[in-house]
Amino acid sequence: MSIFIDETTKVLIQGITGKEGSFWTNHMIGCGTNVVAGVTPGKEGQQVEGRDVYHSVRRAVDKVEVEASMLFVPPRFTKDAVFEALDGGIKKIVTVADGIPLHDAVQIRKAAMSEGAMVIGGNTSGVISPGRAMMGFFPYWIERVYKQGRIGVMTRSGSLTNEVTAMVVKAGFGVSSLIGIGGDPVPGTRFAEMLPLYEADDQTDAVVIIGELGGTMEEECAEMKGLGIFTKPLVAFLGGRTAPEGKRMGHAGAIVSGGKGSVKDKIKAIESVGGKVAERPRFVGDYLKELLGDRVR
Amino acid sequence: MSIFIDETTKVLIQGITGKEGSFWTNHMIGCGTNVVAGVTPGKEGQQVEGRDVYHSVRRAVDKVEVEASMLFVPPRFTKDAVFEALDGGIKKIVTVADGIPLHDAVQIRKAAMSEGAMVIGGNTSGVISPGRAMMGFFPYWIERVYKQGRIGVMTRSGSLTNEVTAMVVKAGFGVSSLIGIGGDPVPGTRFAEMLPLYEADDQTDAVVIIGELGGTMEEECAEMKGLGIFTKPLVAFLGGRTAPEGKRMGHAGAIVSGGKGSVKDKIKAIESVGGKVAERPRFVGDYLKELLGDRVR
Amino acid sequence: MKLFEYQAKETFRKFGIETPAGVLIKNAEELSDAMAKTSFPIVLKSQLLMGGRGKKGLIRLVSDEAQARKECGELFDSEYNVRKILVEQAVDIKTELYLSITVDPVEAKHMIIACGDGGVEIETLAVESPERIIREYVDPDRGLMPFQIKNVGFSLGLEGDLLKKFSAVLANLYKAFVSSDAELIEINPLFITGDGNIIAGDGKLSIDDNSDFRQPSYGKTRDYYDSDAEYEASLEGIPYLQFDGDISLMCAGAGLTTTVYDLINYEGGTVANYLEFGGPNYKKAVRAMELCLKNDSKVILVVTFGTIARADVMAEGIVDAISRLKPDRPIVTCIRGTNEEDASRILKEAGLVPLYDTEEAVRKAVAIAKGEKP
Amino acid sequence: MKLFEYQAKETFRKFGIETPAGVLIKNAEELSDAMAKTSFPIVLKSQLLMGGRGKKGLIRLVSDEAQARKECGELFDSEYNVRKILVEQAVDIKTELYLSITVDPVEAKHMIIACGDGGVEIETLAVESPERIIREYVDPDRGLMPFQIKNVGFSLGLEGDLLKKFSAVLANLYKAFVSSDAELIEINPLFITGDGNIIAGDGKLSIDDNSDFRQPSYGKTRDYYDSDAEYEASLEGIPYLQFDGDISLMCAGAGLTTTVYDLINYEGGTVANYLEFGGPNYKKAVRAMELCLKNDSKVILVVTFGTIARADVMAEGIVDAISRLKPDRPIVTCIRGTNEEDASRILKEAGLVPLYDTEEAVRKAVAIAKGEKP
Repeated sequence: MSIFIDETTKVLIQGITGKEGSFWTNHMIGCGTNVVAGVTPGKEGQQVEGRDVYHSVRRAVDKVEVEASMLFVPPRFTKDAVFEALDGGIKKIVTVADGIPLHDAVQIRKAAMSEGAMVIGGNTSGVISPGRAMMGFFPYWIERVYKQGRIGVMTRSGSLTNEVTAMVVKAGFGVSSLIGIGGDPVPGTRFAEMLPLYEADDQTDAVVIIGELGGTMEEECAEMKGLGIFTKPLVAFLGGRTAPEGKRMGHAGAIVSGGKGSVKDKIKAIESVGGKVAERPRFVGDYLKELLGDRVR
Repeated sequence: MSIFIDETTKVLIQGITGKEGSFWTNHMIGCGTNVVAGVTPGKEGQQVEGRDVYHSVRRAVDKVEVEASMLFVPPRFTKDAVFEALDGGIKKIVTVADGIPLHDAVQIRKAAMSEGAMVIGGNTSGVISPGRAMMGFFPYWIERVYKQGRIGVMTRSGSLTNEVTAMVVKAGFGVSSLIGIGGDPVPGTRFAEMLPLYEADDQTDAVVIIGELGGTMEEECAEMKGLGIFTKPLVAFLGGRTAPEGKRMGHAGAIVSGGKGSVKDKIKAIESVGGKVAERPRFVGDYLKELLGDRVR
Repeated sequence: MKLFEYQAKETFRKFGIETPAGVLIKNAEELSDAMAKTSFPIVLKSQLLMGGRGKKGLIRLVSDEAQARKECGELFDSEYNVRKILVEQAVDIKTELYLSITVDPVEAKHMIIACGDGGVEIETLAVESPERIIREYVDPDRGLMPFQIKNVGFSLGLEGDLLKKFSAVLANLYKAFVSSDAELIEINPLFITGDGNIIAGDGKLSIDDNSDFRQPSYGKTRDYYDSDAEYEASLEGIPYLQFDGDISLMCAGAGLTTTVYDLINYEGGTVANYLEFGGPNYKKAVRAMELCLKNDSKVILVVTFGTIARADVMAEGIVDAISRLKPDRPIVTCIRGTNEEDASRILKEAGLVPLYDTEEAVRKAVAIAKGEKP
Repeated sequence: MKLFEYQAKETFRKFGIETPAGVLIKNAEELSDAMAKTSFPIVLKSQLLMGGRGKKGLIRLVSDEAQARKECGELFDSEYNVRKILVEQAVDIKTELYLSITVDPVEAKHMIIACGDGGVEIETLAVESPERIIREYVDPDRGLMPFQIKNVGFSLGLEGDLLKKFSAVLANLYKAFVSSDAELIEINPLFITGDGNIIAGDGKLSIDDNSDFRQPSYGKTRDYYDSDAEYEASLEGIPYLQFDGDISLMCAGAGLTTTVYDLINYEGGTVANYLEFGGPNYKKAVRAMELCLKNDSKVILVVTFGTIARADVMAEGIVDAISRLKPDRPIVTCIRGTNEEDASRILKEAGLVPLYDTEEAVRKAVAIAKGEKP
């Protein structure tokens, strides 16, 4: 399978009867996702897109095998919904909620870590393996962005991802699996934690990181590469190179303080282990060509 | 090594400068225990029995290698002391405190489980491998009870342990390791969780359980034996065979309700997997002779 | 410590759980006032800690004043120790549920137990129809999460407004459980009324004794105990159970005392009282013997095998108690453990015959109880 | 949301942490009353959110009334946006500590940071003397345990009564951190006074914006913002930063807007304002353009590449804004994403020239800003 999800992965939708939930359930199925059931408390017995709706995750997993859960749940109820998914034994969870309280996010990541699960998000578009499956909301019909191929993409952004990925496609490549870890200060999963999956994935030849100023996630990736845990070519694009110190520019997590989290530090870390850092989105495509040569794209 | 502790195990004493702590530290050393340091907040720089005292577990483990911790800490501070030991990376903890709040005990066991540690107690005399080491307070000088040998003993009681073990010794055997899991309703470690250690211990030929009415710990042992996880001879003595239903006789955990936890059920469970249940303390020795024959004692 | 129904219900109300309108009365005279504050039909509920009050006729539904006065008098004069009656407005019951929270010692979690069959004895149901019991385990560090409340509610078949109200009850009951350091908190039955309300019909609350220091004191009053002796023992912190046999136990260690109890039964003897003065009580020999002497027992049997509770201290205590209380019945002693040689000497000096084998001591006590000379 | 020192200190006091006696004044006239309630020496502390107030001369120690009046006037008239001054009793300081709590996104724990060097900038110390920084990680489910408080206290070299007082401060600060949904709570410096008390000398408290719904509202007032435009944008929920260059950004998506900001700098242009109206704000084109038009910028650059924020809706918004606001400066558009073909048509119909490549759009905007004809 591809990273995180492919067309066989059995996906549950929490909040399936809501406006967003039902709209994107339709699109996820359209993209190839194996949606097996949905959950909305109080709506058991209904169907959405031909899938049965259950009152709770526990009642759903009692009836249907589930491997991953997609949450369309308001931010203030996200912690409860994630814990409910974990309680149901689900180990892959994507939450797109934008506005999860910080202290909730800490508890979500804590719970995921202690239960050996992976929570992607919040504040993300989700996860997509173009042409195969997606959990989240991507305009997968825009071929110049979401073309199937052999480049892994990890990102903290939404629109910028479209911008950069379009350049990857323009350079003649396609995307194997794109993981949006989200723009929150405490994402459920960090870049570096995805790298071993990309390393093991025989459908991925190289990985592009779309990062930004603030935090230490890009440095952690460099460390993984330095340790030899990740050995494939790595290209990063980092927004905020010229951002003034101390201003909150970009996502909530994107603030440079006391010299830590600056793009300069990140560039140094990535280049020191043989990774490439593109100054402009366009250069990402150029570096991939340089690193992969005429390998099958 | 023997079960849980032997003369090489590096033991820390939390609450070492207290009256009980210092008195039994002296005896633990007398019994052969390798006491390496002690902790009492505010007393760093002092010594007890020639061992350095530190302010905190973290400061102790920074200086000295520690494998196990012995707590002489009042019941209401026990939760904090156990969590401190766990935080210090210590995986074997014995607490003798009698009167640990029930809800604290639940959190203690929960923490031990999630951190892969073993907490013995509370409300116990502790753990002893006669002639080698002890953590707790046993009158190890009474040879007709604490004689070194090859019988493992697990118990929920104090005085009754002396009574039963004296019978084991009287029958010509000795004790390899005696574990007092304690008489509280939620002990940190349960009988069944010790059985794999006794199974692996080449110094133990058979195990004696000193149980009582209430709870399901004896049934869990029977299950372990039924599953073949524990294969050595098993003899149980259970107090409360004639206890009237609904009365709290024995330890706090010892109440029979709704037919569950009765000694009758326990006897049935143990005998169904080939274990023996002694009606009187004296019979424990008889059964051991029967089961072990002329094996080296 | 087990609390009375009226106390459990006070706790429920404090945590926002509705109970029937009611008035607690301490004697038949107070009934008038209670009736003024309620309207018929009313329920007279004897406040006793024992189970099965309904079957024993200790709860009465009455529909007029004359009947109320008659039945109230009967209850206060009954063979049971009825010291308080809760006079409650009867409720228009549509269905009844069972709901409780306790701890699970294996999983190390809080355990919610619920069932659609209210009013049943849950232990009986656990044996007969275990599939009808709903369990939800709560991580003590995280606390009860909303999805878990919904899990219980949906399993009970609740929906809509009723689910909302039930969720509030369970959330509040959980708060009460944790805040009270409860061993058990139980609403059985939990009424669903004709007009769609949820009301606690009966309540059990048992507080962990080890958490006394952080709980409001309920005070140990005679009300909580079946006998004067049990009440007096509790004031001393001495575990004590009253029976009506011949042999008074005065032993140390919960397990050993229970074992001695068994051995007496095996040997054909009968027990007058279970008394355990080990652990922190091992210097309370005088008080312990006083309690034993209040019984019509024929012999006092002392069995100990102590570690910290030193044998010599025990022996001194016994000798001291004898010299102070001058007991009118023989005493059999079997005192072992730390410093047991000194103990033997002390006992002998006081004219006692120290034994060293528990079974021998038990046989001796049984023989004396049956008339043999000491 | 970052709070002012006086608000942080209000929170401290609410949670039982002592602060110096003080009075908040809003103008120089209120100083008399403040002086009546304190005694010299006093400290005049300008209430500003920026760091380094001391170095900028915005905190003044004064020892008599004349000096106080003079310096207070100077502060209110300074080049900074001083709208409130906290007049505080000076404290007899023996030593100073640093103490803060924040979250660690990697460990997913709360992180206590402490240091024996109070008053320093912790970020600077982290780079220069990392070994002097004490860290204690707290499991968010379990909360701060007493042993962890002691760990911090002993690491700071505290003992006896001082350790006890510090323990109370840290326990209370942790409660405040959790209860406030804080991103950061900081006491720097934490004074140890000559008479052995522990007092919060300065305070920072930053509340997580996502937790607004469960926090008391502090109200968005002009005080919190450096410029009118930033204040107005905040009322709309539009991320906005004021600069003084030529190009107004009106982009969607935090990452993309930041990237456009970079690209303008690479191309030799300058930015008048950072403005991001993606996500839930993508229909606020009119308000966004109004904000841009308040600047002296020479061109407005619109770059989007949206998914849910549909390109056609964006384009319609821009066209609508132009027809309403009749902007006096050229607008460069590069609108892509869902329904981008419709967007192009809409823009063209309104007489705009839709671009599809971000770099091209940036170059165009920079050229216009430098005088090229649109």
